[in-house]
Amino acid sequence: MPDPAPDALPLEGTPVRGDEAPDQAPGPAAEVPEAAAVPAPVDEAEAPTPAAGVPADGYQVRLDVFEGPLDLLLFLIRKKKIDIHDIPIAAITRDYLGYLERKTEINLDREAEFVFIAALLIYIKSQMLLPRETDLAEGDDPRRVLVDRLVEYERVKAACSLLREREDVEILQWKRDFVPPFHGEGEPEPVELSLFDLAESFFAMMKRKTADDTRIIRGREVPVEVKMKELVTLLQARGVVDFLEYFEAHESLEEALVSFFCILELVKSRVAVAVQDEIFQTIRVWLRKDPHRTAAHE
Amino acid sequence: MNNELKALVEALIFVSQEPLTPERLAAVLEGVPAEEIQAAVEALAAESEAEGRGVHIIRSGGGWLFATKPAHDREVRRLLQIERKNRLSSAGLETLAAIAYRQPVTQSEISAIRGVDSTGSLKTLLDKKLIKIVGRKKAPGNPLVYRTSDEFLLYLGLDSLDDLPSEAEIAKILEQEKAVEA
Amino acid sequence: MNNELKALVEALIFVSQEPLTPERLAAVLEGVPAEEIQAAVEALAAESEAEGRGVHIIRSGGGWLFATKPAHDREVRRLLQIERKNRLSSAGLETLAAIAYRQPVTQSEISAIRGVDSTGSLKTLLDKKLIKIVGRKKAPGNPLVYRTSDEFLLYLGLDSLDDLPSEAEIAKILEQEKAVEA
Repeated sequence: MPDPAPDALPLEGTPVRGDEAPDQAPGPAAEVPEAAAVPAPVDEAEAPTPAAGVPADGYQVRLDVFEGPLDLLLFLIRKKKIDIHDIPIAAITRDYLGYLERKTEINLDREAEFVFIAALLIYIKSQMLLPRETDLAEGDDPRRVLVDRLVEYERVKAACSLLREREDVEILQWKRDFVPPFHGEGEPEPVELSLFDLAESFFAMMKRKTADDTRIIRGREVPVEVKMKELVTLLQARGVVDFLEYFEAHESLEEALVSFFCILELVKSRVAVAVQDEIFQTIRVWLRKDPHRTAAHE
Repeated sequence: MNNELKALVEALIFVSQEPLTPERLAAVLEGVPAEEIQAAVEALAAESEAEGRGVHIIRSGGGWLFATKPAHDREVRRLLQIERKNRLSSAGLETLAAIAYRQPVTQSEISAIRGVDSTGSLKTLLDKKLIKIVGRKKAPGNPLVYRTSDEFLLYLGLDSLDDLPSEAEIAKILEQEKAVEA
Repeated sequence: MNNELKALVEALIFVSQEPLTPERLAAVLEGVPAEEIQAAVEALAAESEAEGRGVHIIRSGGGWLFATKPAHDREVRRLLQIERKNRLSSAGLETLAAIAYRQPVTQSEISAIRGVDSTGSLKTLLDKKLIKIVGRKKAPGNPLVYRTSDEFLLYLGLDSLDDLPSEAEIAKILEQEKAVEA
């Protein structure tokens, strides 16, 4: 599976330091951290800049440096050494908006998420500016909703850096993924059942079937006489024909249907016999002129 | 004896999906003299025969491989039997999916959806109690009609069949992947 | 130490198709006291860490399993002719962490934690079988609910969800980050 965001930074690969701009990885995120994250010296006052060799399309690259708006906010908060529980909303909002305005190109999908947080910041700022008679109780702080999200996101990111360390060790240890000896009889290729597999499998089948059905329309015309001869020849050669197997071997539904009617015709005119032995089996067809088989099944 | 080489050789024999030939070993360990490799494998094989070891390195099929010792055959089989109970083949999964989304269905309807005969899978699913027979269809041949069981819902943590992911939901997840890859 | 038991346990861990849980071991070795089994596994695991051994027994995903040691990654890949394994993308890992700590969760809850739409990452994680859909939430729209899978534990070498980095470990990382700033 290719890395879905090869140009995104493996920020969690190394501890993120507030005064250090996230740096563009030289290779794909698949690299081990020692190789992937050699921090480039960055001016402390500067926002993250793309490393050399990265197309300088400004905003695109800059925003891609961050996993999302919360990541950007955390970066700004740390850069200013701000206490996350006492964010000067006006200043942070200015920084944040300043960041968004540097864009030269807009990716609408990502833009919406960054703009949503901008709107939240402005809303909080407006709430803070409302004149109040008494000081706010802690729980009523309009910043609360944002702070809670930032604290949670900060914890997830910190956990990521620990999980990344584990991943880096585990990825180097090879477990056997093939079935070991002594498998005996049973089902090949064991697969564990999951709801997603189940649903995906069904809709994939339906797609496959729709594709098959589409082909039908373009199927060649098959004259009944030709098919009838083909079928009789096959029955003579093989003795017994599995109906379902025969039916499904046809390229188009039209051809299959013609065969089906041929079989019905043969049975009706008592040239052939069709029998379903058991509930779990398909219909087997054979020619009546084979006296041995006819006797055995009538 | 070169411990590092021995360890390396053991790792390679372990991950190899077929008996590891001296040629393959030499190719991977380029630069290491053949006699040294040979000595390392033989030392490993000898050590693996010690008491207290249940897996030994044997020469078979033109190369080296790990195998359990014959003495443990009975327990090994017992374990594999326990483990196999929780598994479902991909054919079983497809059949189960067809029944889940199209129930009540007959065997031939399932086979038509899958494009292959599903008789064997039906038996497996019945055995595992993931599906049940609910009657016969009033149609030529009166075929049996299948439905998923309560255990099926329980197994997937669903309250009802209405909770099965819809085509739109799956399509959304699948489309997203294309967008990311594009 | 009971050599015979040790050998038997080694054979069972070797053939098991998934991490061999203490429960399964006990079921196969009926009659053997749990402490004896435990002691045998631990002795085996310790011995497998010795120099000169390239395959060790580790505890991961709720049970015991064989794995090669990290030092031999390069040669193993050369033998199997495969590229270095890809790490998860940052987005994928973040999504996975959010699910791991907040499970059971819905797509919109995950997206809220991350501040970005996470549908694409969910698909990637589902494909890699690191997460699974476990049902639906009784809430407007009945959204699908996600959990991490057993594969997830194995992927990160965790024995259970209790092995996830603790609040204290996370707090320590955050402290370190602040210390660097100051």
